[in-house]
Parts: sequence; C-alpha cells; structure tokens
Amino acid sequence: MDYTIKIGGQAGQGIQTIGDVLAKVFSRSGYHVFTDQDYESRVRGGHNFYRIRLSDTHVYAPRASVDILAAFDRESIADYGKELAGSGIIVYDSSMLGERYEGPQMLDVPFTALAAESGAGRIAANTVAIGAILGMLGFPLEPLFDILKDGLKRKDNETLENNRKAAGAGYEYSVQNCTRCEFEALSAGEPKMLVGGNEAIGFGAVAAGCKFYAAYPMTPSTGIMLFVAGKAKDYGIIVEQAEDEIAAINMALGASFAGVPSMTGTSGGGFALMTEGLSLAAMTETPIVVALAQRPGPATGLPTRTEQGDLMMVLHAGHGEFPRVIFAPGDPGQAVRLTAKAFNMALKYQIPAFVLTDQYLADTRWTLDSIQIEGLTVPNYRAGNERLDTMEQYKRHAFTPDGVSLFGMPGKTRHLVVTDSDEHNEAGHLIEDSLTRKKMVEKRLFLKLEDIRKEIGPPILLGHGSPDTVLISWGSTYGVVREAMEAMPAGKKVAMLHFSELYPLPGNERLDYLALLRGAGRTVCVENNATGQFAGLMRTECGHEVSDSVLRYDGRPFMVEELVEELRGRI
Amino acid sequence: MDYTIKIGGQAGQGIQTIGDVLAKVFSRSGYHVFTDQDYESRVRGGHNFYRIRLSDTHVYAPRASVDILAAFDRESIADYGKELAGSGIIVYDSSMLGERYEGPQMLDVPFTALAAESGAGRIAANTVAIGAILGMLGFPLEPLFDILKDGLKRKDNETLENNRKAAGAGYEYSVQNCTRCEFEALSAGEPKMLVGGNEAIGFGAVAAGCKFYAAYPMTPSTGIMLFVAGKAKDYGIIVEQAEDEIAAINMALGASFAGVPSMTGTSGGGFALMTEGLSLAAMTETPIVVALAQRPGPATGLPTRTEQGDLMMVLHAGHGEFPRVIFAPGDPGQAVRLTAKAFNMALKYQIPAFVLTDQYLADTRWTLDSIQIEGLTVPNYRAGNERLDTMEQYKRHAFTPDGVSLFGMPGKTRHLVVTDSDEHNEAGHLIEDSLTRKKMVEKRLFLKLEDIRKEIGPPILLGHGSPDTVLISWGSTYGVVREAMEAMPAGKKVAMLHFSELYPLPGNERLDYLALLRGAGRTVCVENNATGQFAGLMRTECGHEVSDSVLRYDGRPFMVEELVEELRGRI
Amino acid sequence: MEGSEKYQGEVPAWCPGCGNFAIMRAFKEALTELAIEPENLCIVSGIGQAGKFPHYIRCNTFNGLHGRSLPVATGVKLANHAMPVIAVGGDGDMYGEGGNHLLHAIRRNIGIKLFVHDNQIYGLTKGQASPTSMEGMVTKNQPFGVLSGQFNPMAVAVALDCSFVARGYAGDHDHLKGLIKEAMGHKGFSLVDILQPCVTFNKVNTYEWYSKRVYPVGPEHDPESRTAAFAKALEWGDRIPIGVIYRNNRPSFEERVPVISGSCLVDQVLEGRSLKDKLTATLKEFY
Amino acid sequence: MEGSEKYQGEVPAWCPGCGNFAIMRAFKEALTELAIEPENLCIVSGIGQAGKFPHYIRCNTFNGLHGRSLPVATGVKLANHAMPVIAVGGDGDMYGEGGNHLLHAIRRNIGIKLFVHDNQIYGLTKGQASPTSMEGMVTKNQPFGVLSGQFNPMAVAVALDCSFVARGYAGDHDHLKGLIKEAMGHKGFSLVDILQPCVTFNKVNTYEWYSKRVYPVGPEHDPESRTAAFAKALEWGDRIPIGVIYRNNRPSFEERVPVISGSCLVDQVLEGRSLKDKLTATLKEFY
Ligand SMILES: Cc1ncc(C[n+]2csc(CCOP(=O)(O)OP(=O)(O)O)c2C)c(N)n1
Ligand SMILES: Cc1ncc(C[n+]2csc(CCOP(=O)(O)OP(=O)(O)O)c2C)c(N)n1
Ligand code: SF4
Ligand code: SF4
Ligand SMILES: [Mg+2]
Ligand SMILES: [Mg+2]
Repeated sequence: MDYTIKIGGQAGQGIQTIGDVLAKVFSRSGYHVFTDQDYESRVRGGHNFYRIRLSDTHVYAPRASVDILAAFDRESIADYGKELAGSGIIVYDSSMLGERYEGPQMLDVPFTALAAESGAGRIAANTVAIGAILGMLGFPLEPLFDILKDGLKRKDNETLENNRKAAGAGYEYSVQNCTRCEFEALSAGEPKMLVGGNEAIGFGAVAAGCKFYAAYPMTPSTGIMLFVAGKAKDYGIIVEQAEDEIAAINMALGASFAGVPSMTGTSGGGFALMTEGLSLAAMTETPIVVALAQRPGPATGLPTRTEQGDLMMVLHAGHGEFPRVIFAPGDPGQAVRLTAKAFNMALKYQIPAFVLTDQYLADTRWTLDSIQIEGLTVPNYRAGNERLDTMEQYKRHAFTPDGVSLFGMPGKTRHLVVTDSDEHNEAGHLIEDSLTRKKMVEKRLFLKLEDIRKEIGPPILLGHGSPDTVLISWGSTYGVVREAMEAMPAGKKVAMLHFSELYPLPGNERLDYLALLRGAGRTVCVENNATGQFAGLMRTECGHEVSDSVLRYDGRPFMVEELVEELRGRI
Repeated sequence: MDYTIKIGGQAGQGIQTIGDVLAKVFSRSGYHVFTDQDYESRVRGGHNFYRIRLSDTHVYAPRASVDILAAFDRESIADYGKELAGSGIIVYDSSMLGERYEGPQMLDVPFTALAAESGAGRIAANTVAIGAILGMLGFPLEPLFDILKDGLKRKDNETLENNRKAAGAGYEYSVQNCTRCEFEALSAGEPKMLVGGNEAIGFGAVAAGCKFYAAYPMTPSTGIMLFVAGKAKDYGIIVEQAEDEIAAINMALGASFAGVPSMTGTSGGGFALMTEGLSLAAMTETPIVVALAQRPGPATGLPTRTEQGDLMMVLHAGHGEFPRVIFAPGDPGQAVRLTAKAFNMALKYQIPAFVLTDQYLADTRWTLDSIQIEGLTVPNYRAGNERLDTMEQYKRHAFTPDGVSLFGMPGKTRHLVVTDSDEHNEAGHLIEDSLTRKKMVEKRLFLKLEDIRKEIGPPILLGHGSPDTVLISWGSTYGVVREAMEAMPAGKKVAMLHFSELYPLPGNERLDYLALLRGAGRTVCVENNATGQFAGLMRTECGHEVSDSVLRYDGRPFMVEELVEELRGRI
Repeated sequence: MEGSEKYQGEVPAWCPGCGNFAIMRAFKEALTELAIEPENLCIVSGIGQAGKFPHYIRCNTFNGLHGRSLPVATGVKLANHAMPVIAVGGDGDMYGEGGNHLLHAIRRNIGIKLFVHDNQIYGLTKGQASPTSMEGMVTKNQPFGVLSGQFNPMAVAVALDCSFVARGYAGDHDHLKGLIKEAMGHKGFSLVDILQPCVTFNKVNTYEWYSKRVYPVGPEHDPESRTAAFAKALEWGDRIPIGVIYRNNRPSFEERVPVISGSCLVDQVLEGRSLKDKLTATLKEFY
Repeated sequence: MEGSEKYQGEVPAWCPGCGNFAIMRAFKEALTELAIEPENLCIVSGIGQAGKFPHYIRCNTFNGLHGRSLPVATGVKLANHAMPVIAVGGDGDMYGEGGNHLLHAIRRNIGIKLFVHDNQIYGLTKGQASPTSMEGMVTKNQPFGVLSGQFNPMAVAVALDCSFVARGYAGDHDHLKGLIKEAMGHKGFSLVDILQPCVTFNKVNTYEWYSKRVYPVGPEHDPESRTAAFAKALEWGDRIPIGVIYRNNRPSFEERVPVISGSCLVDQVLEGRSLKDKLTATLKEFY
C-alpha cells in the first residue's frame, strides 16, 4: 500500500489545514506518512499544493504519481491531472470550480452544499472534503473526530457536532458515489509521531538546552522561531525578533557570552548579513548555533522554493580563517539529533555550528516511531563560579593543549571575563605583536579542528555491500536517493552514502567510505543545485572526484520517479 | 647597490612623511624604490616603521636586513638594532631619545638642535633627519629641495629657505661625522613614478571610467576612496561615504543600474556585510567592481596588518550560485591594469568583479617606469537610447546565446528597464515557474562563465624553462617570491608561477601551466594565510595538489631573506 | 481614471481587499495627473507585499533586497537626478531591516520620494509584529504581545529635519492622491507613511479601526513649524492625523553635489582624448 | 579619586590630550561613587577610539564589531539582567554603522546605559566625517565639505520616547560624572551623548569651541515634557545645552519579558528530570 494524495488550490483556501488534518489522521492510525508542500510567495491566490504519501512501510520522499487529487481550483486539474495514476481519482466540487468535468476518474462531491446542509455552514466545506477523501480510502472516521475535537478545544460542542456531521456527509457521499474507488487500507501499526523539518530543529534546540533564540523572520526558517516561541514560557527561553539579521546574531552572541546556549535561524540572504557576526563568534570564541534553511538564490530568488545552493557560502562565510561545524540533516529525525549535536559541538569547542536545511525539508513532515531524549541533552560546559572563584587567575582565552579555554560567565565569578573582536592575548585584551597572533591562530584553528574531526559521525551507508555504483547524497536529498536506490534494477550493485555531518568531512576510521568510493566504478552525487557543491567539497577535502552528478536547480525537489529514471540512464 | 633604510618611531612623529619624502627623492633620481609600512591601530604613539629599499636594479619586496636605521624612539633601536647589516648605521638624536648609545654603528645627529638653529624651528627636525640620511648616502640635496618646494607650494619663501637650511645642516653634519658611512650612490636612470597599491587601484578605476564610488572607511582600503575623492571634481565622479557597507554596495548598484560604472571598496569585515548585496548584483545582472583589501581576521583582527585570508570568502560570498571574477594584483602596475580589467569584465558580462589586495600591498609603494593608458580605457557597454529606441521591444534580461542581455539605461529610452532580486522573466518581472528559473540559472551562470574563462589571462611564468621546482604565488606575494626565486642556488631548476587573474582559474591554452606543474617534482605554494587557500582552490578547480605550502599567518608579510631560507630548506 | 491605463502593470498577487490596491489606484491617478510618463519614472522597492508594487505599475523598476531600497534609490538618483525616483516598501522593510538607511537618506535630503505602505505587520512573511505594530499585539511570534514601543516614523522624521513628512490613509482616496502629488512635487527627501489595512494578518488595525480615527490636519496646523510638527507627530490613538505634518526647504543633496551641478552624472561620460589628457596629467603626479 | 584605582585597566592608546581621557576619569569616579564592582559590571563596545574604552577600565568586556555593540549588549542584558550593562562607542559606531540598532534598542527600552563618545569625526580611521560632523566640514574624504544634515541624537531619541536622554561634555568633569551616575541609576534605556574633543582630527569642534558654547540646562527645563525636551534637543550652535534633556518612566524591556520575571535567564538552567519531563510532554504534541 503506497498512496499519494495531492491537494491543490489557492493560498487562503485552507489546503494546508486539510493536508495537516489528513496527515495526522494517517499518522495516528499508524501509517507511515510523508508530506511536502509547494506554494508561491504570496498570501492569497496563486497556485499551491500539499502532497501526502501514506504507506504501511517506510516512505522517505514524494512521488509524482497521484492516487487522489483533491482539486480546489481549476488549475489543479489542468496542471496535476496528468500526474494521475491509472487507478487515480480526482475529487472536486463542480459548484466551487464552476465547471463539471466528465470522465471515469472524476468524482464530483458537493463540498459546499453538504457543508451548508450539515449546519456547520459553508465554512466547513473543507471538513466535508476531508471526510470525502477518507471515504474514498475506506478509512474509519473516528481518528478524524478526535482530531476535530482537539482542534476545536475551546469551541462549543455544537460546532464540533456540526463538523462531525459535515465530515460524515462527505464520507457517505464518496462511499456511495465513488464506484471506481478501489483503495484498500491495510492495517497499520501503533500511532506515530508526525514531525516537520522546522519543528524537528526547534525540538532539538529545546532539548539541547537552548535558552535564547534571536532571529528575523525569513522563509523557510521562520517555523523554527515559531516553534521555539511556542515553547518559550514552558522551558524558560527568550525568543526575540530582532530588527535585522545583524542584530539577531549579535544578540545571540551577547546572550551566549553571558552564559546561555544561544541560537539564530535564517535563510541564505539573512545569513549573508550575519557573516560578519559569524567571524565575531569565531574571534571571541563564543558558541553559537545557526540554522540556515536554504532557498533558491541569488538574492531574493524564489522565496518559497527549494535549493541546496548555500553550502559553499556557509563553509567559507566570514572573513578570516576559523573552524566551524556543518550538519545537514536528511530527515526530521536527523534534524532533531543534529541540532542537539550542533549545540554540543558549539558549546564544547566554543565555535559556530550550523544546521543546514532547505525549504523542501523544512516544509516536509515525516512519521517517526519515537525520538530518544537521552542522546539529546547537552552537558553544561560553562565554568561555574565555584570552580572559577577558587582559581587564582582566570583568562578567558588561556592557551591550553586542546585550544579550548574555560568559559567563565561574566558577573558570576570574582574574575573578569574579557573578550575582543581584535586579536587579543589570553586575558582578552587587544594585542599587536606577531607571536601572540600566531599562537592564537593555532589555538583557535589548528588545535580545535583536530578534536572536532574526531567527533564527526560517519556517513550513512545503505544498499549493496561491495557496490559498483555509489550514490552520494547530503542533507535533504537523503530520502529521495534512498528510495531511488531501492528502486534500482535488481542486478545492479548499488549503495548510497548519505552525508549529514559534512564539515569537517568525517574521517575514515569508523567507515572507510573513501575505500568504498574508490572501489566503486561509478560514484554519482545527487544535489539540488547547479554547480555540484558537495562534489566540489569532496574533491577539495578528500580528493575524491565523483564520476557523475545529478543536479536539479529549478527550485523544485527531486521526485522519486524522476530520479529513478535519471539514474537508470546512467547506471 | 641595494640599500634598505628603516625609519622607526611612534605614530604622530611624522615618520611616514619622512619616508614619503625620501622615497620620492630616490624615485625622482631614477632609482628603483620599494617601500612598505608597519603600524598599529592607533593615531598617536605605539611603534611603527617605514621601510625603503632602493637599488639601481628592480626591487620587488622588503628585505629585513637594514643599512640605515633612523630611530625616532628607543624601541626602534631595541627592536630593529638586530636587523642591522654589518656595514649598517643607526642614526638618531640622543637629545630626542633621552639616551646616548655607544658603538661604531651609532650616529648621533642633533635633529632638533640643528632644526632650531636653522631658523625653521624644532618642527623641522624631520627635515634635518632627511638631510642627514641623504648625507650618509652621499646623495645630492637638490631633488630634496624640489620636493620641499612642491610640498610647501602655498607657504612662503622664508619657510622654504629655512627648511633648506635645516636639510643642509643635517646633511653637512652626517657627511662630517659619519666616518663609517661607505654607501655609494651608483648613477641611476630616468625619473620614475612612485605608486602605492591603493593609488594604483584608484587610478585604474578612474582610467576605466568609474563614475561612482560609494564606500565606508575601513583600513586598509580607505586610501582607494581618498584617491578617487581627490579626483572627483576633475573627472566628474561622485564619491559618497555611505552610512555603512550595506548602503555602500547598494548605492553602487543603484548607480550602476542607472547607467554609470560603479565601484565600492572595503576590507574583509565590511565585505562580509556586503555579501547580500553581492548576490543582488548577480541576480539583477548589475555590474559592480569591489576592491577588497585584506587584513588579518577573524572579526576586527589586526586592523593595520596583513593577511591573504579572505580568498575563499570572496570566492563563495553571497547566497545562491553565480559567476564572478577575482583579480589579485601582485604589484601596483598589475593593480592599475587589473582594476581597469575588472571594470571591463564587470560591465561586459554584467557581473561582480573583484580586486583583492591586502594591507601589505596597499601600503607599499613601488617605482614604475611608465603606465600605458591605452590598455586601460573600457568600451561603453551600455545600450544608448538611439539603439534601444529603434527596437520594438526591450527586455532587460532577454535570453541571448551568450547570456548577456542589452544593458538599457532607465529614463534614457522609451522602453522600461525592469529588474528584480526575485527570480524573474526576461522582462524582469517576478516568476514562480520552474522552466524560467532553470533557463535563468543557465543564462546567468553557465553561458557567461564559458566566455569569461576565455578572457582570463595566464599566470606569469618566470625562471627556469623546465623546472624541477615551481613556486606558486598569488596576489601580493608576487614580489617576494620573485626575489626568493632569483636567490635560489644556481644549480636548482626553479621557476615561479604568479596568479593574479585567479578566478576563474586561467585555461591552459595560452600557457600550459598544468603540464608545467605536473612536470615539476615539487610545487610550493607561498601564501600569507594559515590554511593555504589558493592551494585549495587549485585542488578544487584544476585538480593539482601542491606538494608543499609555505604559510605565514602572524599578520606580517614575508621578508625576502626569510623566504629564501624557508625555501632553501625544502628545495 | 482616464489616462491611468498606461501604468497598468502585472497582475497583483495581493489578497483581495488588501489596502495596497487602494494605494495603487491613488498612485496611478496621481501619476496621471502629474503627467509623469512610465519610462521617465523609476521606482525602487524592497521585499514584502509593498515591495511588489513597482511590478504592478509600469515604470523603470529595481526591486531589490528587503530593507535596502533607499541606498539603491540614492545611487539611481545621484546617477540621474533628472529622473523622478520613488522608493516603496513596507513598515518592516523601511523601519525594521532598513532603519539605518532611512536615517541617513533623510540626513542627505536626497530627492527621493519614499512611500511606506504601513500595515503595522509583516505581511509577506505571514503576520509577525513590525516596528509599527502597537504594543500588546499578540502574534504567533510575539506570544506575550509586542513589548517594544511603537515606532513613530513621523516624529523621527521631524527630529531628523526631514524635508517633507506626511501621513496618508489607504481608505481616503482623494486625500491620499493629493498627498502623493504634493510629495512628488517637493524637492528633497519626502516621506509619506500610508496607513494600509492588511485584511489577512492585522486584525487590530482594520479599515474600521483606521476610519474611526484618522482626520486630516486642518489649516490651523503649521507644517513649517518644527515644534508644532513634532506635537502633531505624537498624536496617535483615538485621533490620528493624516496630511502634511512637516515641511521645510532644505536644499536637496543633488543640488549640493558640485560634480552634478551642470549635468546628470550619467551624461558626463569621459571618453577618448579628453579622458586621456586627464589621465596623462594625473600620471604626472606620481613623479 | 580614592577607590577608583580598582578600575585601572590597560594603558590607553589614545592621543595625548584626547577627550576620551577626561571621560574615562569621570567614568571611573562615577563607578567608584556608585560602588559598582568591576566583576559585576559588563561593558560592551564597538570599534573606534571609543570602542577601546572597556580595555582601559577593569570590567567584564565584550569588545565586538563596529556598530554592533547594542545588540550584543541586549543579549547580555537579557541573559543576565541583574548585571549592569553598559554600551560604549563613537558617533560613527552608534549613529552611522549602528544606527538601526539604536532605534530599536530605544524602542525596546532595554536597560542598557549607552555612552556615545561624540567627537563628530571618525577618529580611528583618521578623520573622515561622521553623522554628527557639522555641515560644511572639509575632510580628505569630504573635499566639498559635509553635505548631509548633522545627526541630532537628542532629538531622535526624544522622538523615539527614549527613557533617558542626556548630553555631557568631556570638558566639564563634575557635570559629566553626575550625568553618568544619573544614567546608571535610571531604569530602562539611557542615552548619554558626550561631546568629546578629538585633538588630532577635529579642528572645528575643539575644547575651546565647545567650552564657549555648552551650558547646563537649568531648573526651568522640564525633562519630563516631551515637547519641551524636543525644543531643547534642537538647540545647537552658539549655545549647546548639556544635562538631562528628557526622561520618562516607561517600563524596561527586562521587566516586561515574562520568562525572566522570576529570575535571570542565566540562572534558569533546566537539567535532568525536569527537562526530560518537559520534553516527554512536548513529544506528545507530535502525535
Ligand atoms: C534579508 C531578509 N530578511 C528577511 C526577509 C524575509 N522577508 C520578506 S518580506 C518581510 C517583511 C514584510 O513586512 P513589511 O516590510 O512590513 O512588508 P509587507 O509584506 O507587510 O508589505 C521579511 C521579513 C528577506 N526577504 N530578506
Ligand atoms: C564593519 C566595519 N566597517 C568599518 C570599520 C572601520 N572603522 C573602524 S573605527 C571606524 C569609525 C570610527 O569612528 P567613531 O565610531 O566615531 O569612533 P572614534 O574613533 O571617533 O572614537 C571605522 C569606520 C570597521 N572596523 N568595521
Ligand atoms: S497579507 Fe496583508 S498586506 Fe499582504 S497582500 Fe494580504 S492583505 Fe495585503
Ligand atoms: S584620533 Fe582623536 S579621538 Fe582618537 S585618540 Fe586621537 S584625539 Fe582621541
Ligand atoms: Mg508591513
Ligand atoms: Mg568619532
């Protein structure tokens, strides 16, 4: 069982709510769910879709082929009709679209009329539609009722009852009229969590002990801030909307300097403005986590679309030379873990750490069986006053064998905590001499980098044990490459390497991926950008030259079928 | 003949003026001169020097060994005394330093007392010192008198006369008292130009037709703005000091959009703030030239010192993927030519072009025999109204075979000029569709890059014809590597490759440098940074792995002797 | 209005009912009455709902970065000061991200006409507080309500001696059109803050809310008096003044830059002989 | 002053005679009288001559980027609002590069005490015009003289309803010390602009120039009246008022953020069980 439901319509019609509710029905019912979204940079109108894939086994990516198309405007039928699977059905309301479509695949359900009849009013048309889709699938309605109840918590029973009726009416209507509907709902497992990319980062941050989040709204990163803001009271976190991105990173650095784990989030353009601040973090050895959700550039680009175009920028952002860590999760589970790890790395080594995602991942939602809290919490690396107070002297930037100096908290000890954006001595005061300069470069850069490298996890290796072909993915292409690999012809020896901890590149101790790559005749890097940035990184960092790149740079994510086709031609 | 004069003292003591005047005396007298400076980030006090190397043959870099040390504070003697050559002399004024130094190399000249006696007052002590140094060298005084006259243009004859007397007094004093002085002034050639790194960039810009320069002051780039501001009236250029670097680049883009060749200049930290604007230049295909004078980072770093630490930042700055050109001149002559070429490339391809220097080069002055104006002027790439008005329609971002669209000037034609930081169609209006997006990426990036590559000049090849060892330099290390190469033991087959047009890397058509590198057993990259950024660039871009790197990252430039030593050990 | 069709641009992507439509209509009519031809006009905008404005009006357009339209417009104006240059943006664009440029554009008194579509909210990014959001307004991102003081662009502009300071209201067409024309006719920097209902995200400052409060400043107000203007600028609450708050006659920046006193920069191309002679003279200075 | 030795920091790199020395002395004495211990004080600064200030005073120090001290100070203050947080910078730092942060820090009314060493010039970069340079001043970079209007920090701060607005003068020690103490004692954001002669680069606004003009505002001035304050703020020229220009009682930002109403953020570390319980509850929301 592997169905794709696509809901198409204009912004403001509520298709996101329909999608969210349906996805939740499925995940609570124990199915594996994957959702993604496509929308324009506007608030009303335009042409959007919300896509849900549900299955009784794992799903990791969107498929282009649609089983149920719920059309809330005519464009949906015009644009997506061709994606319909052989057994697919288009469900719509002819009165809403002002047009009746003929054909065996068309199911005309009077969403609005049924809503009006139900007593909930025309506003409940979307609830009717949800009921109708569930009816088409032959799903039970109870999970939906629960969700309606949760959603209407503060509203009265009458509204709830009317909404139930509306859903029921849609359900009945499609059960009776969709004679060609032959979907079968296999029994599923335990209820699952449904987690989005941005929520996952937000949760990882909260779990790692983030206490300060300053940012300026920017699609597609805003959801992270909203998640953390929603938890501010409960966890004791200050979330401040800064006047601009420069302020955002500098505020986060101030809070971090004062002793609290801090974070900021943005997209490429906002991050460009933060790069001077990034360099400041490095010079003052102030920990910071930066979430960067990529979208197609240059400049404003396509604000609501996806691209993996900012890897090189993140890698080299900021003037001067300093270490950093870059994680690019491939799914929400990785996003939770790697955000927490980013905090750990940032605080432990007093460096900037990145969580690099993109609009695609930010706006997808995935089912997860569980999230292990244990691995997420981060030790307290700050030097408490007890410890410092007993020391005879304290120097914020003291030379140590591993380059990491004690992190004292200003105002919390009898010592002074002094730091400077100028080159400084151990005490944090500015210097001009060449010797100190040299030692400080070595402290900040060489000494730390050595230990940091050891903590970078190996890539994920999936597929054939001694492959002829290795597919390489990083960040958000994880799922689609995984599905494509699994769909490769049986005879082919194909494996995949997914890099989510990608800078510094992992060593080969735990997994000798270089040997694997060298051993394979063909290595194919799949990237959502035009220049093959990760392939370039591999060339620079480990000397591996990929034999082939599959690149997509039109602002859209890869589809499973498309990638399969593309790879079939090359393998 | 190859002498080094080092003038040491505190900021505010006028050592820069002394150095400038002396250097001019030598260059006007036809010698080859090279000067460099070392100073702290303060206005008065601290400890600075100005170093002049003069010779009857070409000189390209500073030597540490000092022939005449003019000490205006005690630190100069303490710190630089050890650099004195065997036949070197330290000249100072014991009354000024409050101490008499014994020893055959010490020459105590009463600068202040002689100045007072001359009638020019104590303020002329520096003039006495200049005279004394010329006396030690056995140089004629006339060139100095001319320079004094030029400098005092608007002052009265009496002052001039007194200053002549002061210089004469110093001259006489050292001629009589410096019994150990055995410098010999070989006869020299025609008067030469003396040109500094920043002036050279400024001149190149003016020659290329720059009409608008917006910047925010930042050491070591400020001199470029000051040069252009000094020419504003004469050439009709608007020089605007912006409120910040973000404004600076955006203003320059506005002016460029409106039809005038525009430029900005800054250092690493200021450039970090410009990176969003850089991406804007790319998306709107608005030409811009950016001069970036590097200094040691991260953050404020060492504001008045030198480093080549920002190459990777410049290469990858700005979100999204787009082409750029990076030139890193090795001397003022190259700086003039490459700044003009940067304008040519920026305007022709409607892209951002960089001139990447550093504090070292910015603050050096070199003698040049001539500057050819012919090669510098840039054609007018703007589409005039005559041409546009006859067209039926005009689209700012029209697709063309080479990716370059006609550059119309708003308000100068009957057509509209429309551009957008969002992804747009040919007419410049924002779009959401994937097809246009893809074509625009290909237009901006792939098509242009192909032609751009062809215009990149080959590296400079010097030394042995079929070398065992190739020294690689880029940007400001040109001179010192050249001198070091020439000083390598006779038997060794050593050549050097200097890259000043470094991104895109030149092709191998005009000079097959890759074959040369492969043919050599050893390739050594000399860089003024900690991570070997250019070596990394070569690895990524042309797959060449240098066998060795010589790196200096203490904020100071390489000295000839030091590099020779370093290389001797490795070759 | 007849004649205003020539300004007809792309189809707007704003929500139905958005205050931006009313502003656009007033704008087109003002342009028509002023007889400014599309090809002689340049509009620079930032990012936001308001930032899309120039796409919907036929004109020379530079739709740049969020918050950065004023420096771009400054560059355009300095390069070609004969061309009317307008900057358009939202309250977030101009008073948040772009706040610093506003201060300094006003100081320069560069002849840009700035129209801020002030909906007291971040529209395009879906409803976060903006600098002009009122204290206490709750949004998803300000769950405790807005804690910062409301930015008062009128008062700040008067404090900066801005040469033309006015407030308009999208709901008062004729008044707004008049203001736009007056601003366009003023030499030097003009700021017009336009109250613009955002029907989707701002449920506090609605058409109804504004309509109850706005009133045109009467003849008793002396817009040439800076202190009177400041007092007027402080009015906000039950009564909100619209109209010209302050006006002065400071010389514009472009009048003061000697280099362009004779002709526009863009017309001063130096070529051939004349450039070479100058360069040769400059080279002499290096000796 | 006795007791002020404990603030003795590094050796200043300022020019002999620089107005910064006088400010530093007044500052140390004010701290001594206020009995603020070095280890309980945090000074955040930017880049410039003034930006070096905290190195010369023993205290917790974050000497950050040019123009960015206010956001850093905001972060510090929000993390540990029990600690007095001071921001120091030059006129270029605070009104040029950092102008936007000034606007918004004032809007927040975050309890930072801001001291601007206003020498009306860019000192550290050797003498370019700053936002407060007077019109017409000629520099190497402004060969035609400054063409922009002079930035008036007092008027802008009053327009923003800044909760404490004052001007001091490096040449009037006792008055300046008093102001510093008053600012430190004020809740909410305090701006003290200090006229500071730059003996090296500013040959216009010298000690003599200032001394002839400054006068302390008298008791007839009501600093609680915003319009009176605005009028006072506009005075500049033959007579320049020093003292408290404006003051109000707006609640500070840190008072209004519910999360830190009980204790400082830095003291609210969630660990072990309590964190895990919360996380487990949050995870439930994903079902
Ligand atoms: C540097 C940068 N930061 C953030 C954004 C995201 N962004 C786009 S529009 C906008 C704010 C919109 O508010 P406003 O300026 O008031 O315009 P409105 O949509 O309300 O007209 C933001 C934050 C961006 N495009 N660029
Ligand atoms: C981003 C950035 N731009 C420019 C500079 C260079 N810079 C250092 S100090 C300074 C201005 C100094 O003027 P001001 O702030 O008034 O301080 P002052 O030296 O007069 O005390 C500038 C432009 C910098 N350090 N960082
Ligand atoms: S979100 Fe608000 S401002 Fe934006 S178009 Fe819709 S109504 Fe207008
Ligand atoms: S340059 Fe001016 S401000 Fe800087 S230290 Fe010298 S006198 Fe003071
Ligand atoms: Mg808005
Ligand atoms: Mg200053």
